[in-house]
Amino acid sequence: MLKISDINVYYGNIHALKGVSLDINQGEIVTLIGANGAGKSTLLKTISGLLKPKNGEIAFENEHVAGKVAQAIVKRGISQVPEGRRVFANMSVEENLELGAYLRKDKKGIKEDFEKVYQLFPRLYERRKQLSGTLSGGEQQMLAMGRALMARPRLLLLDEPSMGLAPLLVKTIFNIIAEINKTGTTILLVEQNANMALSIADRAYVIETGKIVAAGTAEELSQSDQIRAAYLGGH
Amino acid sequence: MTAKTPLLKVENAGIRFGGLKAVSDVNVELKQGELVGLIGPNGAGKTTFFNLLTGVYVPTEGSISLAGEKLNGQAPYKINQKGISRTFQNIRLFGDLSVLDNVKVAYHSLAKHSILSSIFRLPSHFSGEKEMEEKAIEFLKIFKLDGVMHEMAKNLPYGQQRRLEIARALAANPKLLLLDEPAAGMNPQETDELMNLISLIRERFDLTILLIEHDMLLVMGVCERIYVLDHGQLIAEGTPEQIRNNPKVIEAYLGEEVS
Amino acid sequence: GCNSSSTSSSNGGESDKGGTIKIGANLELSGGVASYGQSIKEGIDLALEEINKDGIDGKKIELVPFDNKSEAPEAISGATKLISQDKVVAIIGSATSGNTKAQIEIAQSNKIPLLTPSGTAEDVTFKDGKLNDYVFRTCFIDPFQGTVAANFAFKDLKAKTAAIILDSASDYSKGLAASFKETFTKQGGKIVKEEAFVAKDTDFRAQLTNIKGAHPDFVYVPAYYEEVGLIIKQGRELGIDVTMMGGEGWDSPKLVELAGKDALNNTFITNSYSPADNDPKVQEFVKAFKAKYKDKTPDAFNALGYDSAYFIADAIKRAGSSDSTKIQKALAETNGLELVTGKLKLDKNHNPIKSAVILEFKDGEQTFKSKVDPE
Amino acid sequence: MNSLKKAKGFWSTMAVVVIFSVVTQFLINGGTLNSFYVNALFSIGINIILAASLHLIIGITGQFSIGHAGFLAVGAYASAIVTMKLGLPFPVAIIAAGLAAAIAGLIIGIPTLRLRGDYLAIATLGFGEIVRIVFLNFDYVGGASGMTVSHLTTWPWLIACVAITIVVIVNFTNSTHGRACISIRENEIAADAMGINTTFYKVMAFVIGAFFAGVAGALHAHNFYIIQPTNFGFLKSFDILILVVIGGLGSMSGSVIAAILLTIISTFLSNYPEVRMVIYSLVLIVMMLFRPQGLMGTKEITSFLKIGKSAKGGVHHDGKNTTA
Amino acid sequence: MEQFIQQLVNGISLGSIYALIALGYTMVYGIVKLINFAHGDVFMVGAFIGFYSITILDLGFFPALLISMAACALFGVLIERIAYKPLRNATRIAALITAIGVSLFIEYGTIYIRGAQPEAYPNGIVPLKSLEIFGVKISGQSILILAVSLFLMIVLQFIVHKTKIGKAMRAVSHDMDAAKLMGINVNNTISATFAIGSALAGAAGVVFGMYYTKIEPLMGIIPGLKAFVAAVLGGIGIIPGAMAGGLLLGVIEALVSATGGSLWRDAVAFIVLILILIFRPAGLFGKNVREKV
Ligand SMILES: Nc1ncnc2c1ncn2[C@@H]1O[C@H](COP(=O)(O)OP(=O)(O)OP(=O)(O)O)[C@@H](O)[C@H]1O
Ligand SMILES: Nc1ncnc2c1ncn2[C@@H]1O[C@H](COP(=O)(O)OP(=O)(O)OP(=O)(O)O)[C@@H](O)[C@H]1O
Ligand SMILES: [Mg+2]
Ligand SMILES: [Mg+2]
Repeated sequence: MLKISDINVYYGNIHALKGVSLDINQGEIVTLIGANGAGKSTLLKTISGLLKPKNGEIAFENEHVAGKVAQAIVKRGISQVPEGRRVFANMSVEENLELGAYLRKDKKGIKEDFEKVYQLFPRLYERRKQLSGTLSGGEQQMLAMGRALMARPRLLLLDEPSMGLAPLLVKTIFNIIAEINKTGTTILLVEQNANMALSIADRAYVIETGKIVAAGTAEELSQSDQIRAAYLGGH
Repeated sequence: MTAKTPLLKVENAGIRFGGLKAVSDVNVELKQGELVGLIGPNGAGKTTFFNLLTGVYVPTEGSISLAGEKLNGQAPYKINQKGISRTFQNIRLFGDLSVLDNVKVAYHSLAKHSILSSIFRLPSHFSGEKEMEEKAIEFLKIFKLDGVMHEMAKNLPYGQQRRLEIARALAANPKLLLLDEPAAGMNPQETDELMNLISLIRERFDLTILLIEHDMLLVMGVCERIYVLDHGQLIAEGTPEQIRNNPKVIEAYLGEEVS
Repeated sequence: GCNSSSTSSSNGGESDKGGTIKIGANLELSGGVASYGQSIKEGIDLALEEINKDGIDGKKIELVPFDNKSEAPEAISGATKLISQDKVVAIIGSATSGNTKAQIEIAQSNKIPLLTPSGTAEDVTFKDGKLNDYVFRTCFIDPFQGTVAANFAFKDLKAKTAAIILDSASDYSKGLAASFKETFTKQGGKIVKEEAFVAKDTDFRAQLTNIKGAHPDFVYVPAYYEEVGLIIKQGRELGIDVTMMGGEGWDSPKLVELAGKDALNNTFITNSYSPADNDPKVQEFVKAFKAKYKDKTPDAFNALGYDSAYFIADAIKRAGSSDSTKIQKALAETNGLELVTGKLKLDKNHNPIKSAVILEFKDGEQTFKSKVDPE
Repeated sequence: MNSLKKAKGFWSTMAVVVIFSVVTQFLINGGTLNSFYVNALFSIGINIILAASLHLIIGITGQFSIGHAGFLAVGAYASAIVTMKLGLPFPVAIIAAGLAAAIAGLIIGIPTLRLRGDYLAIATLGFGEIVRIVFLNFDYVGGASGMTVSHLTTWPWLIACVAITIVVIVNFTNSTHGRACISIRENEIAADAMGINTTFYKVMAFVIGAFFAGVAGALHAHNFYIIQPTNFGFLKSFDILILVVIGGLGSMSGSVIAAILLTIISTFLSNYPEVRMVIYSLVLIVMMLFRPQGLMGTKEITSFLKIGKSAKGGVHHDGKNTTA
Repeated sequence: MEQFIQQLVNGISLGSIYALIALGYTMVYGIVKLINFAHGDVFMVGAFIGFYSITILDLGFFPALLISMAACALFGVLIERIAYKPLRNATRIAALITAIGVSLFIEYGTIYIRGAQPEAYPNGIVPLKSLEIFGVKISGQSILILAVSLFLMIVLQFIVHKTKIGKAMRAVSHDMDAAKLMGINVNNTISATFAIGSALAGAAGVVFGMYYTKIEPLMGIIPGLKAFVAAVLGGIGIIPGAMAGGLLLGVIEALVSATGGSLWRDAVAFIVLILILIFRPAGLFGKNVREKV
């Protein structure tokens, strides 16, 4: 579904992604793990069109999207839940969700999706008139996911959805991710919390200082000693 | 201080934001040298509680005292000078200052040279600055940051920024150190290192530490006691063992099983 | 814009070489009162074009313009530049008394004549009992016009009470108002209201409402046309129907457009020049000006700029030299020079003695009312 | 960093300044420099003081102040009163000007305790306008027509004031007190939490900055023969602000270089009065488009010459404190 | 009493003009976070375009108003694309300096092209009678201006809060990257903001010309500054705030002038501004949200 081949991304002089290649198949959950500053967010931003790769190819459903502007990419069915939630703090929950469906014209479909999102996150329904800036961290994360779902994406990019969340909420969020996946949405999940991520993913990639250093099924990787030592902690 | 008076005593403290009681009726006591955890769901009021302790917000009810001295209504910088120092949940370094200068800023209130002595470059300026520099480098060494001391803080990788925040907080020579999610955004490996560091500085500086964290491995691993906040109120207090098995905490925060 | 044909030069050669004589123009070409400076420059450019047709004893006058941005510090650096860099033999400028005063010390110490076309404050040429011998002006000084207006209001219009609205940022306006007030009260009239505004204001309704409340027989408005136009328009709208009067600052075709013909009825001005004047000298000027500037009718600043250039040219001619001290002497001795703004003679304080005319606006046209000679 | 080395650098800089000023004085006396250039030189000096003093407030402390002309005005009028009305000597006038402006700085420092960003900007702008209007209505100093002032600003006075301003501000900046100010700019909440008395340092920055703007006012008044309220409007404040930003926010040498460069450009453009302002505005726009961080960015000239230590400069790119 | 009411009426008329300019100001300001100092100059350009439409093209008031609004919208977009867009990631203070540069450029560009002399709007383009109630004169024009500003305020408030483009504007204003991820075209949204804001400035220019007659190249400076003050007074980015701020400023000025303090007028206005800000640091309508720590 998504095929990334040999992309290089720079921030000025900083070479953030060095020849990264990666594939995602329809219906999968793929996770990308790596330390701080490895380039995970950079990769997601590049897929979404917020950053332009210097070279290399990104193909989404066999169409070239590398270097296209974000809105064109969103339109093709890729949505991102950005790192740190980035909800529109000065707008209500409802308005945030409306903006998620910004490019869509089908009023009926939008209405359906509103209901779907509220079903997935009943909390959001309770708070639909509240300014999103005043939500708690977990609620904001739910909103960010709901907002991305409003675009009816076929590929959902999640950037550290568990960051800063209470253990209970982390579990909830991961359950929801699995649920979203079941409804047919393909997922690329970036996580620090590698244990959790590997537990729900089909396949995984490991990224280190801008390079993919390992890839395989989730199971394979969680068994690898090297990976365990570096990312899964000594416990 | 006598063994009787706790270092920090918070009685019935609370604050409202409009209609919202973000923190209410909280009682906390920390003894000299303790390492205590503060946990609770998102939005429970943990950070807000830190803000009350450090004077960022003025409590609308209750009282806070450090070593017997009341702190309510004092300006944040005064509270810092009296001995409470903190880190922030969302990192707040002085981005365009060097790592070394970040630490020196925190050491500022301990410096003795006046503005005039600096303007006229009197001897006290040079000796004062020299002392600051030596002290600051000492702190950075503990945190293994001396190698990057001339880098601008904003250019550090995330993990080092977190450590620098702690180093900076320590440079203000606090009696009580407040850490707000120091392990956020760290992978398990880095979290391990952080745990060791926290234990180390407690020993070395004879500190009392209050720590907010969502990483249960860390909290349960280092804390002697834990307070649990939910909806602005304390719902539990006890040893890690007690907390782990407290049904209220499990329901509100932990979920069924914890590793 | 500024259809200046002359260009500046900074090579600082001697003025005599190549048969040109350099004079500077230190004017407000940008900034707050740019419109005055630009009008003056248009007048100067036209005059120099005419003068340079034959030249002065074969020499042409070259104008070196300088933009003082309507600021005194800039005016000073302008005067310094014109004198030390461009080596001009005399300076025309500036439009306002303040910017002119800023240059006095430089002009005096360098012995370069400084001629302001429109700086009317008394102490420009004569201050603290001392004559600034290198400083001259082409325009009236303030007191004379105010006196003429007061006499006219009290004696001819039989006004017993008067109100004044003045521009407190302008020496010119304050000077006129002061002399009007003095004469009017001396005659037995009463000033029932004094209001002030600051140049560039656009809304005068608050002050005018106060004036209306005082029910004066007569309103004196010693200010420049840009504000006067609005004052008259807004005053009439608020129902102030009595006679209004002002000085040559009113004189611009723009005034009629701003105030509107109807509102302008029952208003008078004292002036030394009027484009409607049948004097052939004036008509010739108006014709030439219109030809050069796309049919624009010249206003008082245009005329004063034009006259200032002739004033200096005449002095250079009589001095028979481009030596600044000689030009200064010739300027001081000017007597009976025929200019657009009247016959020019200087008194001992370097102030022009010109007769004033009183004009009345009728349906937007200036009509001659009477002529007053200075005592 | 050893202090001896620093002191050496300091004295050698001073020596350069003294030699430069003596040579220039000879050139002036000898008439090699005609008075037009001398005038430009004086303007440059005054602008350097203004830029340096505003640099302390905006560049270092991060307080977005756009009423600097107000302090300039206070200094100009105070000094003019001292020399012209009271007949006291010029040095007294310079000090009086600085003190009067510093008091004004103290007053305007007070709203800064509550206002941030744009709200502070508009309050300082308002303050500048209030000062101007007060002088406009104050007949003792000539009201709108202003005050005539004798020419007392001489080259030695000017160069001495410029040198003192730079030394004091640089010394202040490169000390724990300067770092305290920078920490306020970088993150006020964190600075407060780290024990910095933010109120004190914000007001202090205003007071010191205003003091030197006042000194510049004294030099200005006694250089230009006349002072009028119209010379101190908000556009003048913008002119000073432009120097600081074009130089590079947070860079002292940038402010100085910008003051020199822009004054020269402006002087040069006076040869082309018709297009002067059009070109000047284009220069501004183009400079900002191509170097939005200013000429020097956040660096100091010393970091190129490797004299002192690295720059103290820099302003947050999300611009929380120095918001425009 | 009669005089007092007359002064109040004077103040409200003056204030509606400030409000009209402030509306566009505050909108651009609220969304792009840029103090667009050139706004006052777009207002001036609008006044001139209206003037030439009326005198040269011989159009009536309303066609002239529309032409001016359209032209200014285009002009505003052009300014944004050329001068501000490249600075989107720079400090806001850099953008402010550019805005000052643009402002000077428009002012002196206009002077270079047509000179500094003023122009007078023809009288009676809008034949409105003035009312007289108990001796208080209310000109028809001032009622028209007040009505126009109120109407535009409501329209603007509706656009920003209820329409899709308005929501996109607010999203862009809060977080540009997140807005891009929603599929919002940030460039077009910002252009739309400038177009609407500048069209309002253009409208204000024509209305100003009609009401005050005199227009000149530097006419935008003071009203621009006053409108900025009004916008801040009401709370940056808050549309009804700009309206209230403008009216308040106008009334203060009129009352100060009426009590004989016309020379202190601006000083009093600024003192009131500073006092209000001290007690309400985010303006009259602004919520003083403290940064969450
Ligand atoms: N805007 C930027 N300018 C310059 N460098 C950047 C920028 N954003 C990221 N980088 C650098 O690019 C590299 C990759 O960063 P990225 O944010 O992709 O890491 P990450 O894997 O998402 O880390 P984290 O776990 O902290 O989110 C890092 O070295 C980072 O410092
Ligand atoms: N300045 C403020 N104004 C209004 N509400 C606030 C403010 N600060 C905090 N709150 C509210 O108080 C509650 C507690 O917030 P707080 O940040 O203390 O939570 P927390 O326990 O630290 O959560 P997390 O674990 O997500 O950091 C939240 O509902 C928050 O929205
Ligand atoms: Mg990341
Ligand atoms: Mg928190």
